Amino acid sequence: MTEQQPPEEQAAPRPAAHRGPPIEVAEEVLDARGEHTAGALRLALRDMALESGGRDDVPWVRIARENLVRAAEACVRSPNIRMDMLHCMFAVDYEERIELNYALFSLGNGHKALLKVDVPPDEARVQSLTGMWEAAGWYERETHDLFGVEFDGNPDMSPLILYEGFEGYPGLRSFPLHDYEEW
Amino acid sequence: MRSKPVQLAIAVVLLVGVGVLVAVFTLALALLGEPGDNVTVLTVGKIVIALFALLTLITTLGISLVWLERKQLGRMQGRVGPTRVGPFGLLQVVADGIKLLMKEDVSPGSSSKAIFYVAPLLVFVPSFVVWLTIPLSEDLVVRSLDLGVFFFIAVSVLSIVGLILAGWSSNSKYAILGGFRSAAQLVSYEIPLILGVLSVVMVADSMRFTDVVAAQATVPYIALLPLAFAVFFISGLAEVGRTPFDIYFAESEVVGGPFVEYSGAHWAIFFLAEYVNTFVVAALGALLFLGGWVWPFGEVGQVPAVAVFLGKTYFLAVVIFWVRATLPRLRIDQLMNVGWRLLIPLGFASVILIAVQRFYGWPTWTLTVMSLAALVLAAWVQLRLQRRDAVATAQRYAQRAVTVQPSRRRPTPESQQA
Amino acid sequence: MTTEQAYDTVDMMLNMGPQHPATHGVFRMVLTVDGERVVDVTPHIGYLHRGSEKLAENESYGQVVTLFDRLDYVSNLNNELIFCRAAERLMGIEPPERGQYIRVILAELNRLASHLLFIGTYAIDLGAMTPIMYGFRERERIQNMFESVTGARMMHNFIRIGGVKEDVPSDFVPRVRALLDDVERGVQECDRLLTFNEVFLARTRGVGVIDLPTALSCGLTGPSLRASGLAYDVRKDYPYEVYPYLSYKVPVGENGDCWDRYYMRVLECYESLSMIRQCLDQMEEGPVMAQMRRIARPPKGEVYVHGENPRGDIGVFLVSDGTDKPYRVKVRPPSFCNLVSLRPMMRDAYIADAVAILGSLDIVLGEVDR
Amino acid sequence: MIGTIKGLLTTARWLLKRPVTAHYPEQHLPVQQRYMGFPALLMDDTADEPFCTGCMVCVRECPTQCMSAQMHDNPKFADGSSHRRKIINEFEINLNRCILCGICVDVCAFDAIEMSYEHELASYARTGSRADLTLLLDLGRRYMDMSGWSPENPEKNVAEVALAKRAAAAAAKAASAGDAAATDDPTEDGE
Repeated sequence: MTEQQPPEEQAAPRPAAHRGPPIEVAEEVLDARGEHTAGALRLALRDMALESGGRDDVPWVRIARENLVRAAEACVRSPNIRMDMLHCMFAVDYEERIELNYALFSLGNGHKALLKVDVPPDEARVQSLTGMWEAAGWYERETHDLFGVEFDGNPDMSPLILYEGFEGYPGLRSFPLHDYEEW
Repeated sequence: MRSKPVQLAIAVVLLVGVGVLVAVFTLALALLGEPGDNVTVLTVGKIVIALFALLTLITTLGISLVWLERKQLGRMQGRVGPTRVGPFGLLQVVADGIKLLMKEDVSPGSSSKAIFYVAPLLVFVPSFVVWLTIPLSEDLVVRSLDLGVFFFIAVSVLSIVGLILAGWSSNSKYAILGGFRSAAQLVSYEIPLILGVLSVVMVADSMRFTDVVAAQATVPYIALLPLAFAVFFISGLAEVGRTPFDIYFAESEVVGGPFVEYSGAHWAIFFLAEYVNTFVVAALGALLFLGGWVWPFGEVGQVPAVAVFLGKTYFLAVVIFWVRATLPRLRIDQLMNVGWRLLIPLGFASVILIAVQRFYGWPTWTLTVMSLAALVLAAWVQLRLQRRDAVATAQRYAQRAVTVQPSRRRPTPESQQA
Repeated sequence: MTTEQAYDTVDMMLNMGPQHPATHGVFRMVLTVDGERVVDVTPHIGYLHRGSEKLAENESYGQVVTLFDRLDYVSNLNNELIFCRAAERLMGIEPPERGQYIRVILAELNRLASHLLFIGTYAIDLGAMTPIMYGFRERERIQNMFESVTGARMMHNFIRIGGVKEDVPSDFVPRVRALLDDVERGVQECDRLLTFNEVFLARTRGVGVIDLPTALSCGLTGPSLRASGLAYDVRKDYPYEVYPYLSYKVPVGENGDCWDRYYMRVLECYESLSMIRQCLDQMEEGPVMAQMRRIARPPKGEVYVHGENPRGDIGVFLVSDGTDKPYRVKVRPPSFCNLVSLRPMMRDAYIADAVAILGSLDIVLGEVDR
Repeated sequence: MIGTIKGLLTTARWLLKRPVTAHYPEQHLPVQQRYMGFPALLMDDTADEPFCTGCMVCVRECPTQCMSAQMHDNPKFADGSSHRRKIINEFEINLNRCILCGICVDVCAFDAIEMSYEHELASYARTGSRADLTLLLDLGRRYMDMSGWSPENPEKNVAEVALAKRAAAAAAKAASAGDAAATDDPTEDGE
């Protein structure tokens, strides 16, 4: 629709949208803010962290699933982290493992971090974090609906976004998208 | 869109139609005869015809209000309101009525059918019967009773029964909630309404509508009794369930309340009753407080008198719709608070003020002064308790807002060159 | 002996929704009521679940933008912006400055439109029928503006990975300035009609109070959280795009009641107006799209990005496996998380309050259910 | 009290103002210049055939898979009145599925598809929203008339220009006594 624009706009060179050279892969690096958070996290979770990394201002720490509640408590209690908000919780299906991500925010101290827990798909079961954050309840129900992860200790695990009696876990990669017949 | 001449022609037809209606009404009054007449087939026939004429008139007045409300609300909201059917959409309501009559009449399977179908009539009949005593002008009245005001109040209360039965028989949760709400609301607001009317009756010394109007030949009672008018008008709004007191059929809460399960013609009767009631309250306000047909011209001929009265009535109706366009609705407990803690004390204050004035024989202007003083006091209390706090909070929020300064400077051309 | 014991009353379950005028779409809450009092509330969602996140795994990055349009369908451009930011972060590109300005202007205009809609629908929840007309009138003007810029009134697909689709029309700046003056009048009109109205105050002040710790625990964000007294705004705390160049105010409440939540949004309308004016002043000529390959193919990696939507804090978690389709897209929809706080807010509420509280959260079901 | 009075005055003020309503069937709001209505196919008047060669890029890129296309050999290429080897044979858009995202326009290399100004295509039949080639070309014709559309890359896509260019190249080659090789052709095989 360039033709409809007035002539002076036509004269301006069109932004070379589709012609630029491929961009170099950005390194996964933490900025100063992220390093600060990562340092505090390392301190709080030193005996639990299996692996860590991060990008920009969101560091992540992978922990074993037995340690989940302990790690979450450490994140909440540790005075220089104090993650007061469970910003989001979600699962990623890597087929051989389901990765649960807990996005923890500290609005008071300005920290953001991801807590990662791997669960095997055939025995997807972790402790619930509803005791720490009320918000966890709905996230866990959603994750249970879509990925079939069981959360021990969640008082209400009824389906949240699927109906009762829905078979299968549509969030999984193995769930067929197109050749799925609902009725 | 039709052409201008056609529109004008339809408008003329409609005007003539209203004239014919009033004429038929007058004729019906003549036909009705006196209560002492011997009952013959002829008198019964006459009465039936007269009742039909009355019904037609009232229905027309009711649906004229529907049109007025839609048009007025539209204009107040920057819309146009109905425009399609008839000139200025005047026939829109007729079209709606036809549509409603032709719709399938659905009732819930588990409803109590008999009560369910009788309830709309119980709501409509009182609003129809009160017209027996409401005069359109000096002579244009079915029965000018000595206790006309009393008759009106006694009969209009009956419609509550219909609302409760509608809510009860629908066997629906929203309907029963609405029914309970309507019971609580209408019974509560009868009292301030009566107190407001009582003030007028005390000053006019009569319960006959024509006497009350005649007593306002020089000064309308709204100037004399602003407090009583305020109490009467607010509780009148509540009586007919207009915003901000429309809680018993609040769409966003109980989805139509007692009417939620009704459809088709039965719903249309509720709808009509609602607007006829609105008209009745407006007419009552015009009669009791705005001087009916006498003021501002004094006594005039029959037709201008009707016009003056209708004009005042429609004016009050416009005010009612104006309030609807502006205010949100109250909550049930707040509604009760307004009724029992504000309006009833004010109503009693009005009655006591008048009693004192009558007892000591003070000049009538003292009534105005005392009434206004009571009103101002109530307003002052409200401003102090509620508004000042809210405004202070808002100002505090405006000050407390965290100011964010640009954390980065935009690179200016100079800095880029440097 | 209480009345309940004397009369052996039972609580009534009142099913509000999914077809109820006040539930803003297909939201259903089962109220347990004792007369007019709400004893408990159970929200039910999922009636509009379209599986957007799953669909996104089978669409290319460019196509996913259209899915994001349809999440929060009253603030589409904000949604597009957050996804494009996530993809850009993954690819390590930054859009040119003019592109960022256009994005911010459009996002703030969209915020205005969304808040105007909120004011209107909230008023109609409470029974006032005029503000929605005034709000919609101004929103229509904003949407006309969108139409002249993006070509669509609601589903724009205008913000692309790397910038925006095309430059704004040549008369954009004067038109937006005129539009802002109109909209400011419209906001003032709604403000005058509603904010200090006695009935409105009675219905909203002290209703649906939520304190800050509970709000944080429930994940409440956006104006609703700020109404509870915490000045958390992503634009302020984690500035993105050209927000760091702007000066503005973040309104903060105290009581965390419905009136505060409403008033925060009214104040934000004025702030958005001022932000757009600053952007118009600062914007310069230049390209609007970064240099990138035609088909976005981010390197392997994952990124969690969040931004300020009209309804709260929207987050996007994007996993790329190096192909042209995302491996996993997860949206953290603000309305979904705000709904968690419905139950604590509903303590000691009336049925009428339930409507007021739900309205004050300003949920959009397209986003709640995805 | 004061708030209510202010509100009453605000609503009363609108009684005197003009309503903002547009009377829809009589009065249509003007469509903005960039308005994206339903997609339409455009005609190359110089060769009297659509620009579209049926390359299937839009079909593949459509997020809702609302399009289908089929190409065939262009008879006009044989007689030399067109430079397109392949031409669209059947094209169908299910307008019920179309979400007006404009991606098809972005990816088209032939200026063949545009988002037209059409937005009132309601029909009584469910199949009424299936737009076939004829309808799409009609819509495109209307769009071209309304907007004064002209192709973005005429030297590549308009038959007249392309043929003239090719003829010029052939003439130049003939002048330089070289063998006329096949010029680069913009069409590509679909499917």
